[in-house]
Amino acid sequence: MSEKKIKNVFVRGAISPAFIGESIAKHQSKTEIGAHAIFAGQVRADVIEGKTVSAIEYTAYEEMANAKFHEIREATFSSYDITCMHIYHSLGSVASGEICLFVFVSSPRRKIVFKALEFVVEEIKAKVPVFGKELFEDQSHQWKVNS
Amino acid sequence: MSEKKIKNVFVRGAISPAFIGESIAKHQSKTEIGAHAIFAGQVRADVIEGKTVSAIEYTAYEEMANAKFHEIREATFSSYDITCMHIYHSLGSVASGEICLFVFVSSPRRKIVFKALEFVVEEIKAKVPVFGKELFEDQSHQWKVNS
Amino acid sequence: MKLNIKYFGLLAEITQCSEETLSFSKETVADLLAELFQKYPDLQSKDFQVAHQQEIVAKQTKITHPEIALLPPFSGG
Amino acid sequence: MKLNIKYFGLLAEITQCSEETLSFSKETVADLLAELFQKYPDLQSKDFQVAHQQEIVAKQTKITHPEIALLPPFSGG
Repeated sequence: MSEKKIKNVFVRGAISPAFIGESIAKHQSKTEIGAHAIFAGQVRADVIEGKTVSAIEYTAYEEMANAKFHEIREATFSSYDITCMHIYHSLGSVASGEICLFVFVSSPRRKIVFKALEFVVEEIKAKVPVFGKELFEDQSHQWKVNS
Repeated sequence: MSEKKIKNVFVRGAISPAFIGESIAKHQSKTEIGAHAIFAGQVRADVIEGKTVSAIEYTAYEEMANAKFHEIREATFSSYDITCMHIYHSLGSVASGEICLFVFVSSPRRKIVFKALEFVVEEIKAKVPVFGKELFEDQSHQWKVNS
Repeated sequence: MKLNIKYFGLLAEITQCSEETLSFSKETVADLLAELFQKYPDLQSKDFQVAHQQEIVAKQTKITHPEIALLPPFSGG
Repeated sequence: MKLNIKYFGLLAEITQCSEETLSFSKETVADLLAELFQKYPDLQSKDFQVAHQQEIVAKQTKITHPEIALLPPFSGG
């Protein structure tokens, strides 16, 4: 693991679309950037055995998760020529239709951002200990498993 | 070409980050969506023979360009299981640091959105008759060629 | 046949117009280009494609529609 | 050795606690799991990984650090 300071990727509750807009706006002074790619994960109102998911409640092994986010960040910078990258993940309850994951990569050149974005998201899904509890409208729940 | 109405993809001047945020917000009622992927093309302040690009002025063969955007849209919907897709491209002057292209695809599942996003952007670069004139700070210019 | 010819980008700088109407009595895109190269010699050295009725066509294509455009390399996005 | 064991998601529902301290006198992760399956028989049928000092480890790993976590399948994003 690198010596650099490990950031806290987690935010309480949903990530607002306005926050995503503001994050893009902050990059307008970085005029070496030619391409931004963004992934936003949104909570689906899946219907499971007749019951609809109304929210997902996220918990995480936070220290390990932030260390893993940091490793993913380092690996992405060393594999792809990107200018900057940001990751935010929700903790706590996120209603269906709301955003729970926001990944943002920027580079001078476009071809890189598609690859880097997919790499980051797949690495998060595979390596970061975050757990989603799908809450149904009748107050019952089940534990989500990524596909 | 399909019978569906051909939309106008072009907007005057830069695309604002706030508009991108608002576009995301409009999708929060579509609770079958699980993944959004966004591409934003930003004008780079490239330095060419000692002169810095201050803006790009975009012109287009608009009727043909909108027909091509429409064909790309139809091809994307028939190749990828996406819920919705939006494309906006600037015409006229866009300063360095500002956004000139905004592509937005959404799907129930994440793996599709990465592929669909890259497909749309590469198709636009290859097939849509849009022309960028790079304006330098000394009022001279050169015609941009995509790499 | 009357053709409406559009020029874009660098090409419009050479022709000094973005659009013109021309009488055309021959057959193919190549025939038209020969005429345009006479009128605008500087076009000859430039890289461009020809659109006929909003589709990119080959030089041997017969012109059947009045809408022709000369398109320099695309640089959208 | 005193171990601090954390449980997440479905596993914390089974153990009815998110964290506990346990005295451990054996060697490997497998040894620890044998003890935990005695204490919480329902854990045995569940799919999970073990993290030792915040890294996923194999069952034969020797425990050298007190920070252990039982992690059900990840479902971030």
